[in-house]
Amino acid sequence: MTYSYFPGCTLKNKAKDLDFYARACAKALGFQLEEIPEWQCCGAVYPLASDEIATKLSSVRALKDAKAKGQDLVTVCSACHHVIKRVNDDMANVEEIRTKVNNYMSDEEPYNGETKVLHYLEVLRDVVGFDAIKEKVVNPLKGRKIGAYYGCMLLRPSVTMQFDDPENPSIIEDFIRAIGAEPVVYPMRNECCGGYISLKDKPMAANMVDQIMDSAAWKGAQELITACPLCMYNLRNNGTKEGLPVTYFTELLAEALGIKEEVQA
Amino acid sequence: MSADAKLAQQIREISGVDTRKCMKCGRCSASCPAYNEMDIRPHQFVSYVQNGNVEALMNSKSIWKCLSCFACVERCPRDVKPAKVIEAVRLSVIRQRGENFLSPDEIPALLDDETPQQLLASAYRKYRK
Amino acid sequence: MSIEAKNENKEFKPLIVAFCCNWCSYAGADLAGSSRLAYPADVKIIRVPCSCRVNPLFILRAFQKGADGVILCGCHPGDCHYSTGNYYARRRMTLLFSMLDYLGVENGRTRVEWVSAAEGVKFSQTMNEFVEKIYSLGENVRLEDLRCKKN
Amino acid sequence: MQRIGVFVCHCGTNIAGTVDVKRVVEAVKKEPGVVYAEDYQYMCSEAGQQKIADAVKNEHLTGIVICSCSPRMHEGTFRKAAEKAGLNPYLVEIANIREQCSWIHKDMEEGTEKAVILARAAIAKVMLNAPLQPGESRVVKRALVIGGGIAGIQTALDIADAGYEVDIVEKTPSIGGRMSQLDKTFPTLDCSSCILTPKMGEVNAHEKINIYTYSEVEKVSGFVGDFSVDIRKKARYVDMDKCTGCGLCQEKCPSRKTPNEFNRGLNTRPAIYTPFAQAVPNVPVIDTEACIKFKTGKCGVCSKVCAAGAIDYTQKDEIITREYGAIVVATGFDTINLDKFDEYYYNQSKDVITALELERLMNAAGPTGGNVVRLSNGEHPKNIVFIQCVGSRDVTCRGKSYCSKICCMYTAKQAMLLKDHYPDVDVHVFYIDVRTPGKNFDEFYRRAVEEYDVDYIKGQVGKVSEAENGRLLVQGVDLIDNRQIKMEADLVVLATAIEPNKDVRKIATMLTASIDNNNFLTEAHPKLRPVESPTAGIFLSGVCQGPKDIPETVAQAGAAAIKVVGLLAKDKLVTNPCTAQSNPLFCNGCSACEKVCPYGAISYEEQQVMDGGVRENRRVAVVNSALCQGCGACTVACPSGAMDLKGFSNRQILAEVDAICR
Repeated sequence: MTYSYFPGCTLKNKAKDLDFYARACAKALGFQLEEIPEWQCCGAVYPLASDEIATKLSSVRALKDAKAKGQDLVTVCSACHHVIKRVNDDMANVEEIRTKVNNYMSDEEPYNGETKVLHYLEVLRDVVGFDAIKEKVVNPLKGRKIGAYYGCMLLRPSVTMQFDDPENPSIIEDFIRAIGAEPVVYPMRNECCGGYISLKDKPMAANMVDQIMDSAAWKGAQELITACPLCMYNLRNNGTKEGLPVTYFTELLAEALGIKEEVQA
Repeated sequence: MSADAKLAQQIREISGVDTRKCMKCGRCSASCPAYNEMDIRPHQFVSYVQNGNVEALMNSKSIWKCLSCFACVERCPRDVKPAKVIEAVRLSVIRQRGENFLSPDEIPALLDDETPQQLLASAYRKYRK
Repeated sequence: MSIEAKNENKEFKPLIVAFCCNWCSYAGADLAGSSRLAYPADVKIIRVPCSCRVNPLFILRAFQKGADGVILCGCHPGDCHYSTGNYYARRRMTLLFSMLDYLGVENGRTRVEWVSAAEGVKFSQTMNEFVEKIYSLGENVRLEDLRCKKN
Repeated sequence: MQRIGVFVCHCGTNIAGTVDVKRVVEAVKKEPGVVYAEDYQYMCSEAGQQKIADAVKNEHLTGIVICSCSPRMHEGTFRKAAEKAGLNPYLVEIANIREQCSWIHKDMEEGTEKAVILARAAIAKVMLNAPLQPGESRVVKRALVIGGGIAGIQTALDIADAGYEVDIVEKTPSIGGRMSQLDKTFPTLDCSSCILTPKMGEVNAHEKINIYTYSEVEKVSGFVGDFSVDIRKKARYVDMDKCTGCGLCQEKCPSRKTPNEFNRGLNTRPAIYTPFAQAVPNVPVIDTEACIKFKTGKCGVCSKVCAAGAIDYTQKDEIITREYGAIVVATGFDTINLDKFDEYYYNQSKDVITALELERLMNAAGPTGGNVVRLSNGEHPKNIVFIQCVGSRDVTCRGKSYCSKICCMYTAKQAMLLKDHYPDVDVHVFYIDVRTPGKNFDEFYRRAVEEYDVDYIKGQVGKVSEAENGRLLVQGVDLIDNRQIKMEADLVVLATAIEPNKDVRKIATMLTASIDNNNFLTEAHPKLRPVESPTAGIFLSGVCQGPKDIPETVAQAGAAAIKVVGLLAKDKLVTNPCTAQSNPLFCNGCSACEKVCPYGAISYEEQQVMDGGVRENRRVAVVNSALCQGCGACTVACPSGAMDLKGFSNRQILAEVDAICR
């Protein structure tokens, strides 16, 4: 199976490892990620206002490219996933946006939200299957107590994201089990970490990070994993105290599949 | 139509939110992780717009505190989407008053080695036009 | 509907016949009325006991006599007062409409819609949509009964 | 030669406001066949009807058209008026110029023009109307009540006390319903069992009432006055006649792990069980899914200990077919599933419970003997939080758009009882509005606040999670004080939305009774016929029609009963004469009509037909007018045009089409 792949700006830069591991693991698990040529930054936040069109175009271009190839579009970064999935939903269901975007792009074939947008984790769950992953794990992460940090963008709004139960998700916990570790469920795992205010309002972000870290530590987590480069940055850097270590889920997957060193090399 | 009413109408249009649907239950404010940082609270945004008092919202620091985490949208039993109202006010402030919350000059000081591109991209989207 | 279409048909007053089953849709139309949910006066309703009472001939006759659109409303699938009438109606109309399309009466001029007695809003919405559609299609070609053709 | 009279009603200004009635009168006078036309303020009034009668007599009318409100409103009235004046009631047609004209149009010109067209269509139709004679059908003097909760019990008792036989069909092993699960009732705080069990006993002992518990309605055919119903009596595996109700089998049964439905799964029950101690009938059933004997073939303990020899593993489901004149639906409600509301932590914590579960915890016969404890650790809760409107007034796909109506009152009741039993507890109630219309209801709620110090917080809860000390952490908002609250609690009680019993859709379909988008059964008229379904012979009792509390349910149950009695008291019913009929001359005996008839009203017989002077024996369709309900499916299926529907004939409808398209 080959997917169109939208890495996003951060994965080309500060979150290179999220990207490398994702690609390597895909290969190891038997699916291909074909990077969309000349993709443009998704904008990092979904344009909520109903009159914003220009800010949706980069997502639509990527979606159209995938449609032309007849591929599903896969993302790893939570923010990219959130933006592209919601724009795709607009193109499928919001007449006004669809018309304006298509008029603006004035291509011959209008885009009506045909492309299926998948997060890498959804591919693992729904296509590869966590049981199949378990079988391919050569280096199970036995004894490691890992807390899943979902954040907001993968889950909400659930009507559009359709990712998991927004209040009691389980996909990353199932993933943690598949790689041989023990998931730790803690109350703050789906609360916002305050990532994007961390540029201008460090104290507020710090407060939120501390709450998440405390909650996970109290439940016995020894480390956290995330899919979001912004959450990663915020959780790692902006707490007031020494928090739990945070890694990308793809890194642990590579480790369990026994390909981490290879990728690093 | 008075200037206030016009402004409120504009917020309704930009946000696509029908503020009349709100039944004032407060589940948005009960869910908001930024509640204590805000001077005007999520449920008040909806009712201020309904009452045509957008001026106060535009001067509120809450618009820079909302995290767009969609907890309010997720749990609203009336499908009102308060986050969209807040976003619309924020956009109005930026578009009309040109009041950018972030100036390029201050950016270098805000960066550190780890700052992801995503953070800058989103800050530009949220704080400037 | 495009702006051009609107101008073109400035004087066009469509004639629309709506067949409504007595139990659900006619009651839905009554509810639309008692809720004051407006729809254009171009729609004229004929009451039938059940959507399955509507003989394709009635619809052909309407088009023959100059109707620009015909809509058939019945109870929702599973809710028919007579258990299964609306299923028959659905099947018959599917065949009829494809035949009409072949004859040059576009698919947009015919419609089957399920409207319950509680769906005044839906009734009015449906009628508004349908009338708008007919406006966009413009005046209909008149079906002629060749048997009656002189010369 | 037809002589048609047209009567145009002003309906005050309801019609006359947007329809120029005088112009309608003038326009219809020009229609062929119309010999008389007039308008009047209120055509349905005594005086209006008199005008119709006078015109019928003076003008020798052969048909009349009333331009007025919907025929669903006053067709009956005008038919009666015509009949009084000596005109066959089926020579009346209504042009609906109110609901389908004046009320939806604002422009006088447009409204008038449309009213004239609608009148023309009705005139064209009435020209072809034929006098019809309604037939008669029998009334079976027995009623069926579906559901054995308080609604069904009260309806059955009232019908039986009037002297008619009643059968109750109840799905579970005992009658009693939701009310038997409640501890106390508002606003008087009398014990629910104490007032319900005597009624259950009364039903059981009543010579006119027959109870089928552990039974379900499987099939319904027929029509008002003459229904035939198949009832599936599920195998109990216990002989009802032999069992003495001693309870020893339940005590000794080794399979004890099944969640106890009656206690909302808060504890477990044996495989052979009665739902509760006061069950009626006091005869257990064997749950074959849990029974070791049924699963492995080995065990048989219940059989061994039963001194009466009542256990019978070979019992089979039994189908009973009974006839009824009337059917009452009293299927009640359940609380909604909370899987989509995980922010309240219900599925994650034992200490988050629904209000109905709290009823069981408060009840002396409940799983904790009436001790309200935290189910996670058995400890006595100190801080209790109630959350209102969980899933009610929720227009998203998660919840129900309506108000569940009973929650505000039972929450006040539970809060007060908790404070009464445990004076040391703190009780907080997060609410949107407190809705207490009802006699002594608001006073009751105020008592909770003013006498019992229950803390009512205007606001909602966003999230319930676990606190570090193992208690619950409730994050909510106080909208009056404008502050977000983070409060630790030991017990959280959810006022979960109620919804109609899951089976009601299936039952409504069998009965061809209409149902709304929320699965509540629809009444024939929301104000004036609240206990009747639009389908004749089907009546509604209790929450199946809409949320209501016990007093309302009992009142409606009585109202449904009197409607049933009114029907059963009749010796004969007048049938709808608008039935199908086949012209034997055109019928080719193809059976197309028979196949589409949902009532089995069409059969075939050999008939002698005179066709073009030739006498032939042919197989032709015959309609049984007592069974035909007049849907008309057969008329369209008929390829030769032999089948037609009286009152809605092909010619009549075509005439309407022509009149509209003129």
